[in-house]
Amino acid sequence: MTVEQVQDEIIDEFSLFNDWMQRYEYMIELGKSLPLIEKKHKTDDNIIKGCQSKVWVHADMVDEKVVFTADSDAVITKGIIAILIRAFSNQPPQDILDANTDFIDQIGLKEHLSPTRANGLVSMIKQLKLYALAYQTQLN
Amino acid sequence: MTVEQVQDEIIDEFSLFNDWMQRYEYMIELGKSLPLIEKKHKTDDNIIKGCQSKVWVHADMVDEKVVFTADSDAVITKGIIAILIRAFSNQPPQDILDANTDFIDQIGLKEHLSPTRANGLVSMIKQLKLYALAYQTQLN
Amino acid sequence: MKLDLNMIRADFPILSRKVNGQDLVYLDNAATSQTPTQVIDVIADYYQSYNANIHRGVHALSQEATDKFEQARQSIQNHFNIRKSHEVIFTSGTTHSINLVAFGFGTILDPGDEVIVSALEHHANIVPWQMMCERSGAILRVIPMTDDGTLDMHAYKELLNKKTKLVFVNHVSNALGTINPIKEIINNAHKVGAAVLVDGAQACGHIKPNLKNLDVDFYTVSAHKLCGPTGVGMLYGKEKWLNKLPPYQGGGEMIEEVTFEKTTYADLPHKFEAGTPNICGGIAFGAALDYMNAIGFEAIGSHEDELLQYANEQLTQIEGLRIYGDNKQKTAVISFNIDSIHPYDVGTLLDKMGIAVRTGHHCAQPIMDYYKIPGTIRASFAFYNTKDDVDIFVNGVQRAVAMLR
Amino acid sequence: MKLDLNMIRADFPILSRKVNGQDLVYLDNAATSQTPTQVIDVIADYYQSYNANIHRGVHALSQEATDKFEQARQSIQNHFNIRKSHEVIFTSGTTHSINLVAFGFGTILDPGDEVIVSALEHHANIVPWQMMCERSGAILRVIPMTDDGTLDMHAYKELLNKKTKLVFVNHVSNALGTINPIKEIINNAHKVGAAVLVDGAQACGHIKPNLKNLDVDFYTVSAHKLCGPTGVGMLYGKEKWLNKLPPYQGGGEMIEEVTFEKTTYADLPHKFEAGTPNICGGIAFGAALDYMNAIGFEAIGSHEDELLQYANEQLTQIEGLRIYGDNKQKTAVISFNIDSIHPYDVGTLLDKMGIAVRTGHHCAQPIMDYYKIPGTIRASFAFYNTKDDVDIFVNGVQRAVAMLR
Ligand SMILES: Cc1ncc(COP(=O)(O)O)c(C=O)c1O
Ligand SMILES: Cc1ncc(COP(=O)(O)O)c(C=O)c1O
Repeated sequence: MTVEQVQDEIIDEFSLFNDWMQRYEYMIELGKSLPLIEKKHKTDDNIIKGCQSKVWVHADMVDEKVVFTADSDAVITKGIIAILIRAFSNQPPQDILDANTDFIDQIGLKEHLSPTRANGLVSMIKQLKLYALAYQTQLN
Repeated sequence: MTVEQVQDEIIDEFSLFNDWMQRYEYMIELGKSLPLIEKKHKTDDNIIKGCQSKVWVHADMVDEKVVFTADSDAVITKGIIAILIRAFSNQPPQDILDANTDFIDQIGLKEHLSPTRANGLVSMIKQLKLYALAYQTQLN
Repeated sequence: MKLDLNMIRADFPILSRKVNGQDLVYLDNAATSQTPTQVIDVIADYYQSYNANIHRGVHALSQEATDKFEQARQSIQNHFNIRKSHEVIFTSGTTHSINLVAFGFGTILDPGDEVIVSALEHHANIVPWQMMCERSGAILRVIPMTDDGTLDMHAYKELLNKKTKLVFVNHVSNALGTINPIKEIINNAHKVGAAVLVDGAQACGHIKPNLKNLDVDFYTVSAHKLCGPTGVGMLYGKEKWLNKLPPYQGGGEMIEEVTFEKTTYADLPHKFEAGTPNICGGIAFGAALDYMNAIGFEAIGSHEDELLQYANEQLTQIEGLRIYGDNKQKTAVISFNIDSIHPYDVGTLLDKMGIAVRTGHHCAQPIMDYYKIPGTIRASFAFYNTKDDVDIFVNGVQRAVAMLR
Repeated sequence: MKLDLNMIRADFPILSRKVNGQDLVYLDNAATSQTPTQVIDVIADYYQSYNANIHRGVHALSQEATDKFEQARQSIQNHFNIRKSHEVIFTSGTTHSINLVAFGFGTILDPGDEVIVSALEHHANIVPWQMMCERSGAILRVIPMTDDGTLDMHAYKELLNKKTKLVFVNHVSNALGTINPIKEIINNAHKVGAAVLVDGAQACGHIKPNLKNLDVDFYTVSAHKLCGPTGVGMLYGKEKWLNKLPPYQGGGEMIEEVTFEKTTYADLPHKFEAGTPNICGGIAFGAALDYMNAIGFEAIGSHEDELLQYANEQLTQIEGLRIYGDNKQKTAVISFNIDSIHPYDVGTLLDKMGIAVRTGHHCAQPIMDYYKIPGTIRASFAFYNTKDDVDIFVNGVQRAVAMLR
């Protein structure tokens, strides 16, 4: 599936819920299936700045696709990074770089899209794209 | 004449005018008859603080009465100090200390009575009373 | 005297707004208090009627603005029972006030001199002193805290000695709400000849301190913590100290005479008020004190105590909930965690329910380090909060916990 | 583009008030500008709708306030054509901005290093540097002025040498209105490797500077000089300089990690924004720039030039009147005296006629010393002033002179 197809899938799933509680509960649920970062990568260097809770992210390149793993000490943040990783992981770096992130708005997390938001969703997206950029540079 | 009688006299004189221009012109006129401070007393020590223009004041005791002399580099300030000195000079120190200064309001200079006023009318009154206090202490 | 909460709440337009579709329940008062119409009107009136630069202006607007600004200084003086109006220095807030004093002490302390901070401080009352110690070679000592969030007063007395020059401690801890025994702290410090700075940022919206009776050397306040505007505060300093400290900032108003060879400084308070002050802010600061005094700090205190007790009772029913700093002497602040749930998760869900609390380290990392936690959820109440607010809040915490467990 | 003065004046409620029974004619704009309803409304709306402490707050109000505050930072960035938003530091005003930079340079200069000030400066751009030189042992050199109120650029170039580390000069002189050739000053300083701080307090209400093109190292502004509120301003600094300078104040927000042993500082701009900023003030600062840009700085400039020329023509008819700094490159400021009449006398009489001007040394004593006068009468115009204002003013001066001669 392309990034866009995964995003559409996520939008479909969230469209089943009609209040924020259900959406958040589902997001928390998704956090539980997050591909967890290996312990040795869970270092201070891999913490994403600007989040009130801690978020660790790691990226590998497997068959010219970027594979992300992550973790967080807060479950909502874990849900958010899980959604982002589901949309971006296992994709060619260039596709990740090109991807837009409007789906965040469409699944009802618009309020998290402010660059000043303490949960750092915008910082997470930036970090994932930075990894993709690094691997893309490697490919060229 | 007592302090109060002089003040009443000043109020009477000012009551002849019905606009501020005439009052200010008269005040400037009064400044011209100010008993001038002797040159040797016109020192930085005798400058009253808090005025935008310079005001020098000196006091002597003659026959148990305080005699003030003064000067200023601005003519309106000179008028103001002239009025104050006319009310206070040649009076026993205790009478100066006891005097109230409501007449300032009554001659239409109320706006000058604010303690923050840059012309320092309030500082001038304070300084004249300080001289009176010093001489009163000497008498006791 | 019971507060008429309907009347009071009507003074605060923001309290009737919606957040995320819910009625706002504002429990982040320790971060900043809300502003009543009476104060907002004073601000608008300033700009509509007599905005002007103050001092030295001979024209009427400048005079009006100066008079109002100086009247505000007097309101502050009266409120805090300060001896002389020129002991009230307008600053841009507590942080500025503390930095001003810290800078000054940096120039008069000798290497090896000791200064004492408490473990319960906001970063604003830690970092400026660390910077000062680096500059001067003075040594920073720390009064330890105990498990119930109070200071170890025995240890404090042990720390005091002839080398101690200054003690700085907050009146009320922003992270926990603990009211420190400042009278005792001051008396003990004075016995060894040390001065005391009390950071009143967190106290000033709840307690009316009598600075003359306290005999404190410095006291700092932020107007935005007591229904006033942002960007203004005060430093109280005893005249003898303010005369001793060098000026902090250079500029207009704080000088008597400037030549390129030599500059002489103006008298208090101007020596410490360089540049155009927050004129409107200062006037509104005075108006905020007037507003709060009209309600009365005694009534405010007992209402807030009631809210605190009620919230405590309700919250402690929740399984696994731990309140930090659960001691007797505190303002209406509850700092807590539930099991291993991250405070951020709870804060986020409460926000979705329209309830504003703060989560995190509350700019008091040493307290978090003491309890070995990344942060807490902090609900902080003001006199305009109600028992209904408490009910909605406790219910919200329960719903959040149910989702997060 | 001609300004629609009727429409513009309707935005400023204060302009229709009476002073001493007369219609106010406000010609003290160099001291502080007036505030339009559009900005007053933004201030009131802040307190009515989303007042909250910013950064780190997870609740909606805090988020809204943070977004608006950061949007204001971007408005400022765009207005001044600044490369990066974190090069915009919110301060409490120009005085604070300059002191921040002076403090920092005090820690990095060596004894014998030279810094250059101009003879045309406001005390805010003199005294902090004198204090800095005392601390660091750096030497203060002065660019002399000439009779027409401009800088002696030849002498300036002579002063520059390898030891010169910093030049500080205002964009526009508040006492005379002279617009300094800052581009030339900057280019020459850069040739010897010196940095340049330009004090834009007096320029910012009249000129829209392009900081990227100027390649200036620091630029300072006060919001109250450009239709914004009191108590807020900005410091622009090139990233490389802001990274090099140490933090000025310690407190919340400016740290990354605090323990009693060691504190690490946060990234720009937070490193220099300790404590709760003037949140409402920052937002209103942005709104003031938006307001002025909607009118347009070109239109503002040409209207003010017209007023200046008109006032000049009228005033010079008065016998014995001398204008100080009567040169070609100036904003709409006229600083003058008449014979040996004391400026205070003229100011007081004009005030009785409802005309607000400033008298005195205008916090620029070195300029007064140069001309050997105690002060001047200064009329300073803004875009909302009219030719009628000029007529009333000139007529007022004539009446005052008649009374005082
Ligand atoms: C040229 C100049 N510099 C600095 C200042 C100081 O600005 P503020 O008082 O807003 O800090 C002023 C204000 O009068 C000024 O005109
Ligand atoms: C105890 C304490 N000290 C200092 C401060 C800093 O105050 P401000 O940010 O207003 O300068 C605060 C505010 O959070 C506080 O609660």
